[in-house]
Amino acid sequence: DKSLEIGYMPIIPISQAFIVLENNALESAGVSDPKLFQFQNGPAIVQALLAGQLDIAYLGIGPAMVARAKGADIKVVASNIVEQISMVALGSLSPYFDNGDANTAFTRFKADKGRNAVISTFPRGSVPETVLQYWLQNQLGMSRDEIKQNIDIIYQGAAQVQQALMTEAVDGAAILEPVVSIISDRKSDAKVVASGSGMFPHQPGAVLVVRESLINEHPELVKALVKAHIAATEQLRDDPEEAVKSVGKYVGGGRLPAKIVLNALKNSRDQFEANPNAIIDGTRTMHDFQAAQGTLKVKVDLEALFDVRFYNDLVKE
Amino acid sequence: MASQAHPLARTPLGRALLGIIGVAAFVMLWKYAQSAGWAAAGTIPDPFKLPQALADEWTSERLMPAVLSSLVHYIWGLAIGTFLGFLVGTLAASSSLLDALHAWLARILRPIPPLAWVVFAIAWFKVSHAGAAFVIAIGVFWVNYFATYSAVRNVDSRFYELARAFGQNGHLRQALQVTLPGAATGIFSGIRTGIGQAWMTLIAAELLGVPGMGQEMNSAAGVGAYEVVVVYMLIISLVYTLSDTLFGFIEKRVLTWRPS
Amino acid sequence: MASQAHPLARTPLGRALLGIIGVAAFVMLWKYAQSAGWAAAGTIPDPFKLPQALADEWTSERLMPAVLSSLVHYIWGLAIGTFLGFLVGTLAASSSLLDALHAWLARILRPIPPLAWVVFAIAWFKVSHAGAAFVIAIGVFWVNYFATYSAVRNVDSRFYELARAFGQNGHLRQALQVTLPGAATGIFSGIRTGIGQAWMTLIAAELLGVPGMGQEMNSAAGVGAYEVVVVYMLIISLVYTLSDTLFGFIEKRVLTWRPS
Amino acid sequence: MASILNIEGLSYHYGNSPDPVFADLNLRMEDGEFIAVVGGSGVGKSTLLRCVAGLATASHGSIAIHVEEDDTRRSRGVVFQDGRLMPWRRLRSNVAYGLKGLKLTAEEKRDRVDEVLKLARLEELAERWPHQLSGGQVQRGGIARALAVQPHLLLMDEPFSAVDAITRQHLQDQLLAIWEQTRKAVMFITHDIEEAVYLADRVVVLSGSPANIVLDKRIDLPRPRHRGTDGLQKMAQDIANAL
Amino acid sequence: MASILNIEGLSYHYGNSPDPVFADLNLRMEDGEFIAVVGGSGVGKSTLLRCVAGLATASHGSIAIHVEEDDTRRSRGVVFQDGRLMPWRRLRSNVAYGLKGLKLTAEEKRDRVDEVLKLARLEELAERWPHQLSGGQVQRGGIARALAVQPHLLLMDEPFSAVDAITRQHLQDQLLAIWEQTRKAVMFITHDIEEAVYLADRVVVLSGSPANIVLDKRIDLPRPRHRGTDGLQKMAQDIANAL
Ligand SMILES: Nc1ncnc2c1ncn2[C@@H]1O[C@H](COP(=O)(O)OP(=O)(O)OP(=O)(O)O)[C@@H](O)[C@H]1O
Ligand SMILES: Nc1ncnc2c1ncn2[C@@H]1O[C@H](COP(=O)(O)OP(=O)(O)OP(=O)(O)O)[C@@H](O)[C@H]1O
Ligand SMILES: [Mg+2]
Ligand SMILES: [Mg+2]
Repeated sequence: DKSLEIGYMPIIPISQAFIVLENNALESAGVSDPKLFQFQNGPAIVQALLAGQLDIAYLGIGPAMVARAKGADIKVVASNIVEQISMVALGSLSPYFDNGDANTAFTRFKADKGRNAVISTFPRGSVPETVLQYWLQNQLGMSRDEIKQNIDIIYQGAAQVQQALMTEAVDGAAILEPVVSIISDRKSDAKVVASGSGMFPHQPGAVLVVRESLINEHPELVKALVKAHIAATEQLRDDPEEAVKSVGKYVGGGRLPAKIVLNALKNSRDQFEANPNAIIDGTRTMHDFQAAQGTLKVKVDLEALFDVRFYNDLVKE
Repeated sequence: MASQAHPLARTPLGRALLGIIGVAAFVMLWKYAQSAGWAAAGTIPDPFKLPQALADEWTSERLMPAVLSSLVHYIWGLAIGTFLGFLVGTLAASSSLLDALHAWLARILRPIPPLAWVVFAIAWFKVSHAGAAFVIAIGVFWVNYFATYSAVRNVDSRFYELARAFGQNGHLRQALQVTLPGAATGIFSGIRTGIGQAWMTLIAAELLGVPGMGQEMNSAAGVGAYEVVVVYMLIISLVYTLSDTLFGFIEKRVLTWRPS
Repeated sequence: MASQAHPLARTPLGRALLGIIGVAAFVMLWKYAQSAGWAAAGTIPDPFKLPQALADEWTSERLMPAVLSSLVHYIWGLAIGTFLGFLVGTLAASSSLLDALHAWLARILRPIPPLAWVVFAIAWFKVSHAGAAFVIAIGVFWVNYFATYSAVRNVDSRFYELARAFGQNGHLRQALQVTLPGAATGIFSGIRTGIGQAWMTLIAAELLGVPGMGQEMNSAAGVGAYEVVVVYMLIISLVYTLSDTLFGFIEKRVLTWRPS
Repeated sequence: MASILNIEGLSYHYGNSPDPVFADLNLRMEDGEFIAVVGGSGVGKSTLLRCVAGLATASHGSIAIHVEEDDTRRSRGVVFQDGRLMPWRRLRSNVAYGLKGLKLTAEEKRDRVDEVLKLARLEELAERWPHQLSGGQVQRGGIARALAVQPHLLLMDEPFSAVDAITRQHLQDQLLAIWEQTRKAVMFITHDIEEAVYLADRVVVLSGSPANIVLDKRIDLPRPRHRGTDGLQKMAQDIANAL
Repeated sequence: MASILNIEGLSYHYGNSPDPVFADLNLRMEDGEFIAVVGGSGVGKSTLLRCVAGLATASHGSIAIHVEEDDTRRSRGVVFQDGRLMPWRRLRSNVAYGLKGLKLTAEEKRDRVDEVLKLARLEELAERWPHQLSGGQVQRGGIARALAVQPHLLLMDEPFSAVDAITRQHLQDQLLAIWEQTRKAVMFITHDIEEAVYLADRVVVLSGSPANIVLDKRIDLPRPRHRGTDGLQKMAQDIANAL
């Protein structure tokens, strides 16, 4: 028997974790009593990993890179999700995307309203923020100066983004599920004006990381975990209704109406992706983009970050 | 005090009544703000939906484990922070050497926010009650440190003279006989502030990943369940009120000597 | 005070020297802890890399805008919180009716953490300096409220007698002539704690989405740039030290009457 | 002359003690009269004075003070037994304290303060903080503060207890001079019977538990009086016997 | 008898004032001697006492106190001019304060406290807080506290200033009785010259600025003395003239 420490954040993108935790996959792999740690943000998971805590963690690719660069012996053994960021616009902003060229939406907004559009996202260096910048620069073709002149980007946490959207303190947000579903549910004029692949093709999202020591000492356990992970991903794609209960228990601590959870899962079903090979290129693109933006300050050895053997072996079987 | 007590405020019952009136007025204002649309719909929780939210938290068996878990690091953090704040404050105020030695360091460390400590707390204590208690203790520490420092500084020096005149020399003896009772009022005011401060730091501390009410509040806020947020705030208030009242009794006991 | 000042602590220069010794000892301990691996590698920033991190922040033109932005809501929040805390504390301590009316409400609102207020601040103030100032003001408010309340309560009642004996009746007059000077020491200690408290709440306040040092700190922590986190902590400390020292001077001026 | 003070059936009771300090006490004071109150330590003199000054509310009975309508602020001046200078005011400002709100120009106020400071021999210490004064100096500061107001009824609680014999004689004579000039009523608490007899028109002796007036003696010696004369000594002996 | 106190060339200077309070003061006190110090208000009596008590450090000069080695804690007992009871202790506990650390059993301590409380006529008030006492009661509490220690050198700063004549005579006689029994040295500051002469072996007069001893008069009247006798009065007059 092996006692495992598992860290996670209560967010939709790592839904696989909740399914694995709720079915008896771990138990049958010989882990009777895993210790769960719920974190509210990426940096805390990184610190815990650095401090030698946690054998397994579900976190964003950004924090995973940071943890690896800072010396944590972790490997990405599977992906959770890709292309999961959406650009939500409220009634004030969405018309500029509906009628006319998206590339000029923000400049037209400013010309009409006489003020910058206010867009909310997660703190600098986070995945949503990176995707927002990538979208503005590489998809809409705005220069950094243009962005500065037309958009006020503000950085908030999940609760604040929601509150800001609900009170119309902002005009839009680049954000994850379940916020997108919650806002769509409560604000009829909110609209997704750009999503996933439209913002950052092959953009990596959350990943499953495992400590190297665990890989070395208990490869069979890691293999079982990845196997369950793949099965969970399939379930999320094929049968989201089935996953609602497990996911709802963790996301929002069970306080979200099942309808919204289901909605969020359905919105994301095509983005769930277990194959780590699928995100290696995207990770490199993101890494280089962040380095160019100046938001990634550490040197990351991307080769050492991934360990795709388990996934590849399982797929071959 | 300057003046006579108001007739209603003279009995405990009257005071309780006034207290309830105060709260009721507040709840009414709140409900009015919520229904009159002072802010966008859905952004202000509805006070009348709180009982339902409380019931949900209770039946889903999230409430009690969260409360108990929070209490563990709350009590430890409060106790350690209060004790150390009191100790360092007293030492710094009574020894000019220690005072000068730590003055700059204190200035540097004082304004560091609990959230910044969270990151380092994990490094030192891992994700554990100890780490959360550490973060809470820091907030409590400073409050007590300043209150004690200032109170000890302001003890009437004539009583130190008195102690020396009666051969009660030695730092410890004077600390017990003069400093402590002379500074008690200020120290108690600090402890009392700290009891509240500790709850205020709780959410930050639980960002660490330690379960408890702060974490529940965070995840409720994260999905826009503001009624639940308020439920936890109220429970925190309840526990706080209990501890504050208890402390008020202790304070009154210890400070019987004050002219009422 | 209990005893004579230590020879070294008698001159400002000596005190500065001792202060520097204290800080130097701390930095050495820190560097040792970092290099000797007291905590896992990478979790403790390297003090010797701080100058480089500072230079980077400076040249990338993030530093000054962040500092200035933080100062805007810091100063407003501090001023408003201090003023209201002082006002409510004084009123509650001098009027038994007000005291009873607000007692329960204060107990309920007291422990609500700044992070919880952030969510509501957005609803009321949108994402603005006003919202951040509001969150900061709340933390500062409570500290000042308690300190003032306790200080006012403990003013020697013989001086109220004196005022009445000389026909100085009326609440305002007694407040200015007796309450204020009599409670000054305690009130000042509260204000001083509040000046530090305001910085501690800064990060929480800037979670609102308002730019400033707290936000820079957050995003630096997010990408594991702990040296940058420390740089901002130190800059906060610097600004704090300036304000604390300035306030120390004012305090000394106002309280000249105390036997030294 | 009209009466300035009329105490009827006065009882006082400290909240935490079962016995009253004094019960059913009656005292009438004519305008311009100088009354000395003597009595054992702890008998209730200070408490009586606090009641008259309106600082303590009696359990029973009434206290009436009669002064001109527009002068109620100047109705009473009090010298406390413990000096009671405000530690946060310099001596000068402590002495000027009672003048706040009186209809005087700044200059008039300054002159009055200078005058009483001089009278109390404190001119040179005007800029000191209270903690920099000796016991007797604090006490004299309290006297100066009360005199500055020129009250209709001056209440003095053992005002000269902490000063040396010479200063005391000086202050006694100053007080008498002021009194003779202004003819304002004075209630003077002392434990020095000779002092009482030297100064007062009437000496009231408080005694017993609960305390009451056991002797109310008119001192009908002509003024100016002289210390140590036989008449004075005899009076003092009579009063001492009553105690 | 050996000398218990030897003051040589003593000067004192408050930090914030340019002039010394007293300069080059010399005073020698034999063991068992009763010295009274008189002088004008603010002349420096309390400051001198604080120097002797070791509470203030002189600018120049030396103060030597000679007591048995193992009894340094009991070497001095001080009665402060302002009473100075600790507000957070009940009267009994204030009176017992000086006994802390003395080698006495709890019972001996209790007996001593009872004894001095009785002597100061405070038995009934033992459980009161200081703010519940009258001015004279506070002062007597301070006296009781110092007497309880049975010090080798008893320093009293105007100890009877706030008590009535009768209580004062009682306390004077009690003090004399104790002194005659124990023959411990007493330095007694007062502003009442008759009191000084009635009690003391020697009366020292402080005067001038900076102050110094202008008269050091031995009172060679036999004991027990009687108040109001001519010999006493004459002595007092002599001293008053020196002031
Ligand atoms: N802290 C101080 N700073 C400056 N001067 C002081 C201070 N304390 C006392 N003095 C001055 O020193 C002088 C001596 O004071 P001291 O208290 O010894 O007088 P005293 O003889 O005891 O008078 P009294 O009979 O009025 O008590 C006084 O003139 C007083 O004003
Ligand atoms: N707060 C109080 N609570 C209870 N008893 C008190 C309080 N204050 C004073 N007393 C008592 O009331 C009595 C009268 O006190 P008061 O101060 O009037 O005496 P006094 O005649 O002025 O005495 P003295 O000459 O000693 O100043 C005293 O016996 C005292 O112990
Ligand atoms: Mg009295
Ligand atoms: Mg003196």
